[in-house]
Amino acid sequence: MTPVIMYSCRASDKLRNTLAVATAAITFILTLSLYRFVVGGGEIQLTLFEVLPNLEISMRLDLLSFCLAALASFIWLLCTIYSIDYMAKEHACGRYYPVLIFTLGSCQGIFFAGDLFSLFVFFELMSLIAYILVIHEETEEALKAGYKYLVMTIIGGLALFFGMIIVFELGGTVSLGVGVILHETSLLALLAFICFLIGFGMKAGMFPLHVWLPDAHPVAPSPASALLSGVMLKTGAYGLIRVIFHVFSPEMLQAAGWNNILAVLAVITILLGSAVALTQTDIKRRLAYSSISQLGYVLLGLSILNNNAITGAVFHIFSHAFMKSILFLAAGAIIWKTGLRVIADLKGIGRQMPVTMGCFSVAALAMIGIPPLNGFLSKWTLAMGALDAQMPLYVLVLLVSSLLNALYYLPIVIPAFFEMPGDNNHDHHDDHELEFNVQEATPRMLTVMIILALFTFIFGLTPNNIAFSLARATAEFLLLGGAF
Amino acid sequence: MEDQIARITSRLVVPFIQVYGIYIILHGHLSPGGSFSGGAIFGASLVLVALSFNLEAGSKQIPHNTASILESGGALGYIITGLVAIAMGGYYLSNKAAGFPMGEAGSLFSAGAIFIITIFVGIKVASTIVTLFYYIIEGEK
Amino acid sequence: MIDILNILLLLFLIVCAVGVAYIRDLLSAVILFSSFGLIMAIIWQQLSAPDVAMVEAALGTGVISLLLIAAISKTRRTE
Amino acid sequence: MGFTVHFPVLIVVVMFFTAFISPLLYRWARKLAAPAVLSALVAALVMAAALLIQVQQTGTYYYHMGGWPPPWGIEFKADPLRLYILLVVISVSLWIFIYALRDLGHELKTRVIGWYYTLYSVLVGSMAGIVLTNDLFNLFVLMEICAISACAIISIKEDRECLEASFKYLILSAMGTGCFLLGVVMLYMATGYLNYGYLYQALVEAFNFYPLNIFTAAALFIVAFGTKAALFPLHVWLPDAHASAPSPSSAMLSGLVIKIYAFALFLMFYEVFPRVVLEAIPLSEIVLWLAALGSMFGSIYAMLQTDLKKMLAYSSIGQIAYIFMGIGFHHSLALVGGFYHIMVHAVTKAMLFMVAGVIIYSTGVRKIDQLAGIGRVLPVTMVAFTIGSASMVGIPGTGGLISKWYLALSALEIGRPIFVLVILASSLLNAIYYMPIVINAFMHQDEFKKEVKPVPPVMQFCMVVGMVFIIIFGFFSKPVVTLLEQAAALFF
Amino acid sequence: METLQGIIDNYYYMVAIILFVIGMYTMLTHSNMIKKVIAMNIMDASVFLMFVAVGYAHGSQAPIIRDNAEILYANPLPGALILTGIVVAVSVTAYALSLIVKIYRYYDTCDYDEICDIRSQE
Repeated sequence: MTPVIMYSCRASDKLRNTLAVATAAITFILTLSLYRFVVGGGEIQLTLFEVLPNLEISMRLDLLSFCLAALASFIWLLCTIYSIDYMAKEHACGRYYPVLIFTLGSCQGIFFAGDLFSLFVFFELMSLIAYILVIHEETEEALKAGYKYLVMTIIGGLALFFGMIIVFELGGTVSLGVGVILHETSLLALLAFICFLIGFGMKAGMFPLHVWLPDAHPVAPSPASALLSGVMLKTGAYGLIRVIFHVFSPEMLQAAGWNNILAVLAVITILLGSAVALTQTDIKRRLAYSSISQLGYVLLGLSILNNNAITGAVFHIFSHAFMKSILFLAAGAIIWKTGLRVIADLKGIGRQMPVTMGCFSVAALAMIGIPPLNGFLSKWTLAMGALDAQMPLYVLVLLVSSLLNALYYLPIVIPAFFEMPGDNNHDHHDDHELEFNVQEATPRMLTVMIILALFTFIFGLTPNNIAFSLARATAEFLLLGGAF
Repeated sequence: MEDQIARITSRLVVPFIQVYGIYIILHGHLSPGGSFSGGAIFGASLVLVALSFNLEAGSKQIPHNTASILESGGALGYIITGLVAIAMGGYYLSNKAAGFPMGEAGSLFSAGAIFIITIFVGIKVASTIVTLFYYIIEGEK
Repeated sequence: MIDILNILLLLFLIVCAVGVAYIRDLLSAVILFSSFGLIMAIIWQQLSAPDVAMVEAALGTGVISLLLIAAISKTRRTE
Repeated sequence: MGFTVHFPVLIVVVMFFTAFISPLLYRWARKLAAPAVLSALVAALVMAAALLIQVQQTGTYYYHMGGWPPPWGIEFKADPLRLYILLVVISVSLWIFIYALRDLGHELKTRVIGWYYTLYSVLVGSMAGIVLTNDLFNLFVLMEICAISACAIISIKEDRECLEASFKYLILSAMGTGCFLLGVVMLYMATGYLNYGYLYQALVEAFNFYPLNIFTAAALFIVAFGTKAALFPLHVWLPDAHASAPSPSSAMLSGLVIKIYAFALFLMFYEVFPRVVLEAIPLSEIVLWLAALGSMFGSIYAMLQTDLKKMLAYSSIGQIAYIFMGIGFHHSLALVGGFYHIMVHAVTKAMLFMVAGVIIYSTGVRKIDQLAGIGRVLPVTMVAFTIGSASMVGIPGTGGLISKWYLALSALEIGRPIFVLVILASSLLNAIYYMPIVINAFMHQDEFKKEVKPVPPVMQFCMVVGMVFIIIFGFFSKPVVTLLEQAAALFF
Repeated sequence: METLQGIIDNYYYMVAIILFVIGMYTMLTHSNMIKKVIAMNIMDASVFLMFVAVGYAHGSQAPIIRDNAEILYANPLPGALILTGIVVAVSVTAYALSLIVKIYRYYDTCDYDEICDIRSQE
C-alpha cells in the first residue's frame, strides 16, 4: 500500500544495483496492483498518526494519485535501470542509489498524501533529497546551481507553509478528503492561493520562479535530470491540481477570476520557455528550458478548468514525462559516450548512434506535436479545452509554442542525421571527428529508451489508450467535485 | 602594610571584633543583626589580620583549605537543617511545626531551627569573605 | 528637625554619588563610596531598619570597600 | 499527596546541596563528584516527572517554605506549565552534563572542574527555582544566583575573551537586575505584596490609584528580562558570552538560561499584571515588535559571522524572538507555540553547540570556512548539525516546524498575517546561513585537511540522543502539545 | 505647587531615583571597570533605600518586640528582603572584582575601551 522506502545496501555494487531496481520494480508493481481498485472508483483515506490536533500524516488513494504514482514509479524503474550503466563510471554510487530510491519513496508519498500537511512534508523531503541528486557531480557549477535550487526550494516550502496555515486557519482542516475546504473568497484566501502558486509553481518551473530549473537540471547526472524533469516537476503540477480542486473549488476560482493569474503566468511560461530554449547551446539546458514551457501547457490546462483542458493537462503530464525522459536519457547517452554537450557539435551523431538519436527524434517530434505521437494528442485536447472555454487565444499560444518547439528541436535532429560531423569546417570541430567513432550506448540503456519511445507511439496512435482514458476519467472525477 | 601602629591596634581590636561578630550571629533573632552582618564582621576581622600583618599571618589564622571547606560545610548545614524539617514532618525549613525545641521568647535558645541555621550561615559568610579576599588578592585559582 | 537631618544626609548621599562618578582617582572614589555606605547605614537607622543598617555597615561598607581596595591594589589606581 | 508534596522545594534544594557537596567530594573523593551531580540531576528529573503526573491529577498546588503562608512566606507554585518548563530544564541539563563530563577535561584545567560542577548545579537549581517560585523577591534572589553562576561558567575557562565577555554579561545583567528590583519596589509601593497571586488581585484595584507606578514597573520588567533574555536591542552581551564560553556552558546558556528569563517575563505578563494593565498600554505590542525585529536582525547578524559558535549565538537571538512572539501575541495557540519552541530550541541549540564543541575538540577548527569537507571525517557530528539546522529552519519532520506552525497560526488567528511573514522570512534567513555550512561539510570536493581526533562515544551518544529527540518532536508532538494547550487554556 | 509638595513629601523616593540614575549613568558610560562596579553598588543601594522607605511609616519604631505593644512598627518585610539583596550585591561585586583582577592580568588595563582597542588591533 504505502510504498516502502528501502535503503540499498552498501555492501556490493551488484547487490546494490539489483536492490535498487528491485525496489523500483516492486513499487511499480504495487502501484499497478491498485489499478483495478481505483478504476472501480475506489478511494482510500488512511490516517497514520496525528502530529498535532487536526493535523495528521495520512495517506489517500484516488484516481489522480494512482495515475501519477504509476507514472512516477514506471519512469523511475526505467531510469534506475538506465542508471546502472550510466553511473558505472561515476563516483559515489553508494550515495546515489539510496538517494534515488528515497526520492522515489517521498515522491510516492506526495502522490499518496492524504492531506496538505503530509503533502507538504513529503514535498519538502523530496525537494531536499533531490538536492543531493542535483549536486551529485560536486563541481563548482553544480554546487552553485544546487545552492540556488536549495534556496528556491526553501522559499517555496515556506510559501506552502504559509498557504497551508491560512487554509488551516480558515477551514480548520487540511485534509484532502473532505472536498472543498475554502468556500468563500477573501483576502486571506487569495493570499493562500498565491502562496500555493508560489510553492508549487516553484517546483513546476512556472515563470517567474523558474530560475533554478535551467541551472539545476543540466548539472545533475542524466538519469537524475530525466527524473527531475520527467517526474519531479510534475509534483508541482500535482500539488496545484490538488489545491485547485480540493482546497478551493473550480467554480470559486472561476468566479473570483483567480485562475486568470495562473493562466497569464502559464502563457508567459510557455512562450518564454520556448523562446529562451532557442538561444541555448547546451543540449541539456535546452531540454531544461523546454521542460519549463511544457509544464506551462499543464498549468494552462489547469487554469482553463474544463473537462477537455484538464484531460489534456493530466495527459500532458503523462506524455511529457515520457518524452522528456527519453530526451534526457538520450542526451545522457550522448554525453556519456562522447562527452559533448554543445548542440553544434552534435552534427552527424545520428550515424554513429542511430538508435539513441532515433529515440531522441521520436521524442522531439512528439514534443513538437506531430501526429500520431502523444504530444499531439495532449495538445489537441488542450486546444479543444481552450476552444470550449471560448479562448481561441490560447490555441494560438499553443501553436506558436509548437512552432518554437520545432525551431529548437529540429536543428538538433536534422543535422544529427543528415550532416556530416564537422560540416561547417570550423577548425576546432575537426578534433571531434575522432571521438565520433563511437559505438551505440549499452543495450540496457537502449532498451530503456526504446521502451519509452514505444510508449510515446502507443499513446499517440490509439486515442483510447489506457493513459488517455485514465486522464479522461481523472478529469471527470476532479470536475465532479474532487473527493466525496 | 607593615605598619607598627596598625599592627598593635589590630592585635588589640581583633579579638573584640570577633567576639562582637559571634555575639551578633548568636543574637540574630533577638536583636538587630544576624548571621549576615555577624559573619561579615567576623570575616572582616580575619581579613584585618591579613592586612595589618601580612598575608602569611592571615592565612595562618584560617588556612585556605579550611576556609573553603567551611564555606561548603556552612551551606550544607543550612540545607540539611531545612531537610531535617521535612524529615520531621513539616515543610522545608519549617521551624516550630517540625518540632524543633522552642525556648522562651527573649532568651538565647528560643528560636529553634533559626538558631542552628544562623550559626551555619554565619560560618558560611565569614569563610566566604575570607576566601573572596584571598581570591582577589592572590588572584589565582 | 529630624527631617532636616535626613534631608541633609540624603543630600550628602547624592554628593557622594556624584563624587564617585567624577573622581578619577579610584582609591578616593572607593573611600567616598564607603562614606556613602556609612551614610546609607545611618539613613536606614533613621528609617527604623536597624538590622539592614548593620548589614550595610558591615557588608556594604566594610567588605565591599575591602574588596575594592584589594582589587585596586592588584590593578591600577587611576582611571 | 504524601511525600511528593515536598518535591518542588526538594528539586531546588537537591541541586544546591549537590553544588556545595561537590567541591568537597572533588577534594576528597574525586571519582564521586561527577556521579553525585549526575544522580542529583536524575533525582530532580524523577521528582519533576512525578510532580507533573501528580499535578495533572490533582491540579495546581502551592508549597509554603517553612510553613509560612503568603503573602509573607516564600511560596513555590507547581502547575503543569511550570513543571513542563522544569522538566525541559532538568532533562536538557542532564543531557548536557553527560556531554560535559567528557568535554570539560579538554577545555578546562582539572583544578577547576570541581568548581564547574558546583556552578553547574547552582545554575540548574536556580533555574528550577525561577521556574517554580511564586514570589517576586525570591525571583530576584534566584535570578542573581543564576546570573552569577551563568557568568561563572563562562569565565571559568580563563582566557581573555571569556573573562571579558563574562564581565560584560555581568554588568548588563546587573543593570537588568537593578531595573527589575526597582520594578519590584514600584509594585510593592502600589500594593504591598510580592506574591504573584496577591499582586494580580491587588493590581486590579491599585491600577486606579497608581497607574504610573505600575506602568513604570512593567517597562522596567521588560528592560530587565529583555536584557537577560537577549531581546533584540538588549542582546549585545550575548554573542561574546555564548561564543567564548566552553561548549557545554554555551549549550546551557543558549539552550536554557535565556529561555528561563523569557519564561519569567511570561509569568510577569500573565500572572502578575492583570489584563487591565496590559490592555491600557501596548506592552505586548512592544515586545512583539522587538521580537519581530530581533528575529530578523539576529539572523542577519548571524549571516555575517565567520566563527561557528558566534553564528550559533546570534542565531539564538533570532530564535529567542520566537518565544517572545509567543508571549506577545496574547493568544493561547501562540503560547503553545512559544513554549513548544522553548523545548525544541533548547534541545536543538544545545545540540548544535555540542556539535561545535565536538568539532573544536577533535579538529580545533572554529571558523566556518574551514569546515569544508568535514562531513566526511565526522559524519555523525555533521548529520547532527544538519538535523539541527533543519529544525532551526523549520523543515517538516523536525520540531522547529511545529512551533512555527502554532506561532503562525495564532498570528493569523489574531488577524496579523504580517507576523507570519516575519516568521517565514526569518526562517529563510536561517536557511541561508545554516545550509551552506551543511553543504560545504558534505559536498565539498576538497578533503578536510586538519588532523582529526576520534570523537569519544559519549559525545556521539549525546548527539544521537539530540537528533532522535528533534525528530520525535517533529512527529510525535501531540502529548506535549496537549499538555501545553491545557496549561495555556488556564490563562484565557 | 502641588508637584513641589509631592516632591517634598516623597523626598526619599526622589533621592532614591536620582541615585539610581546616577548609578546607572556611571555604570553604563564610564569605561573603567572598577568604576562600573562601584556604580553598580550605588544603583543597588538606591533601590534598597527606596524599598526601606516604602516600609517606613512616619515615626515608627524598629520592628523589635518590646513590652509595650502600642508602638507603631515599621514593616519588617522590606528589611528582611533587603538583607538578602545586600548580600547578593556584595557577592556580585566580589565576583566582578575577581574578574577584573584576572582581566587586568591579561590586558594590563582595566579600562573597557582600551581593552576593545587592544582586541580590535589584533
